[in-house]
Amino acid sequence: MSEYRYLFSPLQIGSVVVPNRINFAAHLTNLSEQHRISDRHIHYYRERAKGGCGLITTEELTVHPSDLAYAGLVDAFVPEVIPGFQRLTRAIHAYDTKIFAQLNHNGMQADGKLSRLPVWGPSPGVDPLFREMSKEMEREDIEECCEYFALSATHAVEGGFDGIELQLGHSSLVRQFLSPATNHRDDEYGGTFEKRLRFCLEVIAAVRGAVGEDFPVGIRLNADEMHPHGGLTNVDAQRIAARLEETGQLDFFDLSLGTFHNLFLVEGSMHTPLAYTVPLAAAIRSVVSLPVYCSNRINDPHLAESILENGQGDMINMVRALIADPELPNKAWEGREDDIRQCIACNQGCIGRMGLGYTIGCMQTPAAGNEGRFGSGTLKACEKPKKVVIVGAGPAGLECARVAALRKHRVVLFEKDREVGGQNLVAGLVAGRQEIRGVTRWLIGQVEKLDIDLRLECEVDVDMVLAERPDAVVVATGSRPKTKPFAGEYGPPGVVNTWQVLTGELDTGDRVLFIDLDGHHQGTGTAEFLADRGKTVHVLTPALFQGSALGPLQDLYLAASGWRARGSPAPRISPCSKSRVPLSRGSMSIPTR
Amino acid sequence: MDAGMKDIWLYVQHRDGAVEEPTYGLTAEARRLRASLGGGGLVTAVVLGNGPVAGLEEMGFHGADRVLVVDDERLAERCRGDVFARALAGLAERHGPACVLMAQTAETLDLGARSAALLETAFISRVMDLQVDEDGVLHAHRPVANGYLFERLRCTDPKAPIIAFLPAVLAESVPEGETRAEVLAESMGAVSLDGGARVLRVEEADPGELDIEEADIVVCGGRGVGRDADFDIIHRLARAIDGSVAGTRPIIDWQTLPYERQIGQTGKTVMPRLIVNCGISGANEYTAGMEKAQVNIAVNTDPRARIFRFADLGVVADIHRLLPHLCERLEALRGHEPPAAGKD
Amino acid sequence: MLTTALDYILVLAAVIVMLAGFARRPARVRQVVEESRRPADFGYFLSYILGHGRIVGGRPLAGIAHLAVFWGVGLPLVVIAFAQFPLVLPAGIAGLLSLVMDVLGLVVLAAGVYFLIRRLTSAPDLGAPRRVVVPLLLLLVIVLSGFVVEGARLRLTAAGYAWQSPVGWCCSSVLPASPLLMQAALRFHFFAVLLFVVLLPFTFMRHLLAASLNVLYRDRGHRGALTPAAGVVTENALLAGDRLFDAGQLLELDACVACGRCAENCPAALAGKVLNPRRVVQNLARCLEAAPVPAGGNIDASRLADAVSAEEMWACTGCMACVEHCPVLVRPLVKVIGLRRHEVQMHGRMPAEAVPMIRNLEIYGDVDGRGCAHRGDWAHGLDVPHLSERDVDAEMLLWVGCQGAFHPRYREVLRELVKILRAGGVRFGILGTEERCCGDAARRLGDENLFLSLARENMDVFNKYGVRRIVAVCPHGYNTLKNEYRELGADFEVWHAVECIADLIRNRRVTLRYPLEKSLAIHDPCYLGRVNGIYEPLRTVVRAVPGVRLTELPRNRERALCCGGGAGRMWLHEKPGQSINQLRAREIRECGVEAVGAACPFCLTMLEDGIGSLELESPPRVLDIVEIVAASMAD
Amino acid sequence: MKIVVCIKQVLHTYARTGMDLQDRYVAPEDRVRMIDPASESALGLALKIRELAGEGNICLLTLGPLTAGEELRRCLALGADQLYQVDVDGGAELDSRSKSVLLSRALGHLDADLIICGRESIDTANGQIGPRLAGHLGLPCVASVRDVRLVDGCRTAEVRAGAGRGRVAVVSCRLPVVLTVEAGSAAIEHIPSVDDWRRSRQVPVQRMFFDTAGIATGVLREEIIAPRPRPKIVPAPDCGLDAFARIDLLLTGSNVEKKGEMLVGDIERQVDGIIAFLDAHGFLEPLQSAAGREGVSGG
Repeated sequence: MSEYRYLFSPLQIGSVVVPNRINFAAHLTNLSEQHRISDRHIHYYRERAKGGCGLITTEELTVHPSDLAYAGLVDAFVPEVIPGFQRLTRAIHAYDTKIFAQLNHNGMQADGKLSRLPVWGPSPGVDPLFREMSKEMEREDIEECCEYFALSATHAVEGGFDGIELQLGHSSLVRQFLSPATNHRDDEYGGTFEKRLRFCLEVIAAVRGAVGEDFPVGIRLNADEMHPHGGLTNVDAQRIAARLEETGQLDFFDLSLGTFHNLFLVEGSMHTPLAYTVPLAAAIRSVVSLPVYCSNRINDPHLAESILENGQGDMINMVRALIADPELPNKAWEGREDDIRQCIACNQGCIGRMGLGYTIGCMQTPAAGNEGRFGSGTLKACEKPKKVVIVGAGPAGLECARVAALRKHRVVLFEKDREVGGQNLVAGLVAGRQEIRGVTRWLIGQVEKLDIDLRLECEVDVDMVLAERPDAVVVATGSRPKTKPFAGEYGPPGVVNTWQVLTGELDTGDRVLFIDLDGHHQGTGTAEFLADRGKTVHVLTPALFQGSALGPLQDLYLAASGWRARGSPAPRISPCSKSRVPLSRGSMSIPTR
Repeated sequence: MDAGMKDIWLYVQHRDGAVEEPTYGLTAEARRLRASLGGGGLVTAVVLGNGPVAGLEEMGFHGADRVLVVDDERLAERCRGDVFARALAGLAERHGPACVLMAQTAETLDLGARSAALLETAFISRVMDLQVDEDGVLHAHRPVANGYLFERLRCTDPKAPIIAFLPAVLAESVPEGETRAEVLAESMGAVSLDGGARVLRVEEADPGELDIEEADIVVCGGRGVGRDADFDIIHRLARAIDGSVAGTRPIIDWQTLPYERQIGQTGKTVMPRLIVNCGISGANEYTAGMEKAQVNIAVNTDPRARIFRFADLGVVADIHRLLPHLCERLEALRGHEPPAAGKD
Repeated sequence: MLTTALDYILVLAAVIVMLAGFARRPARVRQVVEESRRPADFGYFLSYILGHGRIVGGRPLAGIAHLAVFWGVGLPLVVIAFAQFPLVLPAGIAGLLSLVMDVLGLVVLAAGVYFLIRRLTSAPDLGAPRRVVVPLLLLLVIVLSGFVVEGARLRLTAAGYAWQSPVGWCCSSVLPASPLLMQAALRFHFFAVLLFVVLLPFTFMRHLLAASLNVLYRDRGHRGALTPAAGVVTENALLAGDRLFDAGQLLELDACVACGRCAENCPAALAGKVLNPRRVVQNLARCLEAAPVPAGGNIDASRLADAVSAEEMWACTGCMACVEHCPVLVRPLVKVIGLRRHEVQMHGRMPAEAVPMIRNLEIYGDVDGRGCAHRGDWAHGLDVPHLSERDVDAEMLLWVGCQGAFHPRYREVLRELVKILRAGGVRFGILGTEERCCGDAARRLGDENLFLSLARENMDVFNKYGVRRIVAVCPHGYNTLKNEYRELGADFEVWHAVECIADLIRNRRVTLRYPLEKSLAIHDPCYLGRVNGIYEPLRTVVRAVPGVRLTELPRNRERALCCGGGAGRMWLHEKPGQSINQLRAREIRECGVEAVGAACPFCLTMLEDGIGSLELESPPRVLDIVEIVAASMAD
Repeated sequence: MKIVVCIKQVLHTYARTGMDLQDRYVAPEDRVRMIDPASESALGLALKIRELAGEGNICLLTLGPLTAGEELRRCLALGADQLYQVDVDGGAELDSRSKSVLLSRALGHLDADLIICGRESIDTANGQIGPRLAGHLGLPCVASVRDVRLVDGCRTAEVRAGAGRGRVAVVSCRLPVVLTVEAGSAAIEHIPSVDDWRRSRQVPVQRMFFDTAGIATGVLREEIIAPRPRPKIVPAPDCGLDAFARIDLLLTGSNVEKKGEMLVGDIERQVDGIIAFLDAHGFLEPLQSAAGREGVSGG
């Protein structure tokens, strides 16, 4: 812990002292039941409190019935929610962790189909994601909205929260009022900077009035909308922050980045650098003296410490990092950094599932979202140790071995290759996705600490397995690429698959026709990989656009920006021959060598 | 105060006829300070030395309005803090600046304190932040208690205070303006050289012999290198890149290196510009002594060694296979002129 | 058989010379008795002398030889002395006695030859090895001449009952029947005996008296407790340490026979360092001889100190092997510590690398200079109650120690220990920021004042909270608290964590379920084993872990080799010779175990380092016994 | 020969507990009263010089109340002969300038041949007492002294002083002179013996009192603040750019990562990588220029 001079120092936020600088910041979980806090919520947040984070900010709690961005949104404006809040805060307060409620109105970034009410906005306009024309808020609407913010705030206080965070970030009505890109009003709520700020000030004043002097209230400010057509910039955000600090009604500034125009910045993928919003936070922090939170892809305690040390933020938001490993803070404190399961920003469980309306999950941590069943402390050593033989030391085999060994079974793990990791190692070769190897790296680190009989370069057969006299056998040999995805007479060296390309087993020529049937990492990444090596790549895909599966993962834009491959949609691919790929429009010859 | 009184001075550090980097960062501070003091006055760079200094007019691009140059052969030796201080103090007495800014180095710490003594004014070192309140009073933030705490100071000294900024807080300055600074030659006045101390000679440091705490480049070997003859490769590498040799505790225990070359909790704490860690796994006891190095190269056979967490460049290789090649290349670089890797 | 008055005068003269030689020694004995108020321990003395157990143990051959000489000389001496008086024994018994004496003579002859060879071939490190040869040769001469006398007598009297003195009979067959020869041989025998008597106090044979007295007036304090430096403690807590050793320790110097058992077991000597405990004691003894003790008993301390080089005294690891194995209860370790004290207290000299550690202790109160404010940090998140908290319910104090509080590896061990104690239902608390270093390192590095000031601080805290029971996890702290705080008025029970765990396991308060399939050896920490005699709890605990195959290292229990980190050596640099920890690591490797269990932070660090430096393919793991238990315990 | 060593007593904050915010991160037990390490080095140098000179009187001079009395006694026990305390009225807050004025007045009475002080103290690290003393007393001053040799019958000192970057300047100066010493540069390797302690107990504290009335204090400490490091300037996207340019800047500009590049593979490639890395960071230029110089001198 002595390594961390700042990360584990407390931070005073208003009247509350947060024991350390790690905030499990607001994010969707879809865990609610009937717009209320559910048991799964409580398990979910408690797991993180147990793991040692200093502060938890809940997912957005909506303040008004007109706002229903997604079916799983939790309400804060009806008194019935208070018992749920209390159960949640009591569970968190059992640990040395504080919990803040995030109050929000999504404004025009909401779905009228769900709420059956008009979508409110500062001006008529359409959000790129929801594509629904919003209703310009009338004066009465504005007053009502402020009242509802105040009402919800009182519910939060009664619910036992330690503080309130108002969402002014990527998805919020107040931000829409602030931004010249969405606020086109010409009354006292629009136009100049001061006028655009007015609604914001009213909301803050209403909430402050409702909760009293001493209760911590802060905002999640948009550090830069990065709007293509003139939204808020970082300089605007600095001005707003400085202006709001002057009011003396706020206690902290949390930051977010981007809007739904550029969701890939809100939830940066593997293609984004770590801690990419830090310069923006540092800029805001240089003009205010209140604590400033820093966010986005901070997945490592050393990184967090260096941000604090460089004075670029006062609090570190970790969301995906703590989804992947709730115990990150404790492990860092105890100096067990090796044990931290780092988020690799694959975005498959946490963000991909959200977009599709499922509950939260994590590719690496099966317990995420199901802490009640699989969370910490549920893994119990077994009564009678058994002998478990696992065939294949890819991620699945390693995880299986890890869990079995933790349960004190005797584990024999066979791997035919010289190193463990299986296809995860191949996946890491793909351009821009090196981080995916983090999965294996962590598993190897864990497995090495356990008492596991790992036998490398050992291709097993039935006799070998039986010779071990196992009580259980787990076959985790992984998948093989399909050799003939469509009809025809073809094959290497003219036609090769991505595995062969990535592992260097077979080479392609300089002109490559790339057929991508699923639009996921392996296809797009391999196309990039080839293009990086100076080949001319032409991508065909049956989907509407290249990398279609990357969309929900917020990885598409950045992947595409890195592409040097040309692509075209190919609705149908007919049977191929050795040298030609017939397409629906004409055909293409395969270069022969 | 009249406008002339509000000149902000900055002390230009130069070496071998070129302005050194932290100086430019001072111009930004000087401009900020001038603005908060009311906008009058000139940002004036002061150059003391002997011989021409290039790029003084270009200081204007960074925001300096004029440059005062004292070119005098009495200022030939940089270590003569007393002479420099008398020159600076004399100049300040004549012109009366609002304050004098410096970037803190070993040299300016000496110069600032001496000039302040001569001018009977305040000198604030290690400043991280300088602000002016509405009354025109300077407030400075600086670290105390070995960097654990910070203090805010209020400087009420009526005379021009001397402020030394920590170089780390000075931003890199990008030239902006197009105006060249006006360069004015100044005379040094009557300062006699004798009396006091006389520099007999300056001994250049042999990089290999240099104390590891002072060395710019440190090559450190650990248990993975081996003892005695095996360790010679580290000496060779150090010679090849003008580095100083250090070791971890096992190396010291084996008496391959003397105790004063030990880095770590039980040894010394180093802050070189470059440290090359060879065959070191990176236990906490060791890294506590080197984590402040600016650039960190680690060579180890174990790709999961903890040292790689600290490394800007990690090399997974066997020391005794890699280093001979590397030394050859480096030796070739200094021996024969066309540097193979320097072509771009 | 003595006939002339001259003979009586000669005997008297010899005895007087002998007594004069011993004259200064009784003064020392008196001092021992008076100063340190050591009571004579006759019971132990008798069992020691008659049983010879301590002398035989450890080196049986030499021990039995010594036993033979002891009886072979002692019994005839008594018989011959009685023969001077007109006592009449029944012929059968007299014959039997004669036979026994004859046989004993043979045995002494054999043992004497054995000793002579041993002495001549060993002890090259002593300055004048030949010196010890003189009394041995004399002994052989006496025995041989005795046989010649017997043979000559039998030849003359021809009253040869062969079975009564077979050797004499054998001799008589080759000797001429000459009364002159008999007389000459008798005189020779007589004078040899007289010479032997005269030489007693001047050769190592003085151990007859000195060793006996040393055993009789042995220091009955706990062996782990160093006595406070000789001299008085002034009100400023400064020591007027102008006396190096007390009289008891000087007596020990006389008692040493230079047998070398200490050196055979000394880790420093084994590793080829300059230290050799036998040489230290012998050099001191020689110095003492050259400088007779003045009447007051105070000898010039610096003169004694010069007898031992600084390098020697700082090489000691305080492992107590020398004390354990000395047959005559000499404590070379105490001498070395005394010399260190002298060096530190009187001259202010200490190895430069240890000075920062001592400064840390002075300024911050711990060996690492991390500061007592952080002493409780290791327990973060564990909710271990501090004794300072109100309504704390603790039956015992968990003594954390500097290593437990700050050493990254040992902090983990402490956390595991908390888990075990919790599972066992032990209610305990810690002192947190109020704890200071126990002072072991300071004391054993010779800085007695520092030890006292640290110990007093700790004692004040103990008294403040009325501590009755302590469980310590570091054997050094355990020993210091248990044995050395007594002198400061400590009145509490001290347990070591392993004892505590053994107790919990015995009472089935913790169950060990999960197997540790490993062959494991136990490295006995010196301060648990030799110093405090805790050998079995370590093994009990490890045997309770299912699956463990316990192997013993070649040197185990009393003979266990030190890890090299004791008595402040942890903070000193290894200079000449090989590292002690590597020596031990090699033993562990040769034993072929998969893991080695220790119970001491220093052992853990030193062994890990030692094994690491061997660069093995699959090195044995070094585990603390607490960790082994925790891994095997059900959650 | 009279050597005056200026000894600073400090209340050293050695660590942050991070547990007590009200106390500005520093719990009371987190501080120790001690002698500044640089002052200790100054004493070490004085002891060394006295040994060289063969005789001499070492006076300790300290300012303000004896807060670290026991540690001062330790300094005496280590070999100093006298202890002077400059007493100040309790309430007066002093800055470096006023401290140096007071000290220089005291030194005016002491008639020292050598004045040695620490270069920068561990607590405030102002680093100006030495040069200021020299200024007030009109003496030469040598900073960062490593070693001193006395020549010319102890009237001149030949001083080896650090001149930055490992260079050593050999400076000759006539006594009296002010020398400043960096912490750790003249370590004292022995520790006081019992006799030393006993002797140190008998050394009286000689108090000197000066009126602070006429001394101006120009720099006042307003408050001690918790660590809130000043933002390190990293290039934030320029708002004049369009959104996509800003995004690009953002995604390339963040430089807080300390995850180095890893070189694996064959040795030759690795060596190339290292050379390129060294070159990119400017470590090769000096070598090449050295090569250039050698070339010229050789030709």
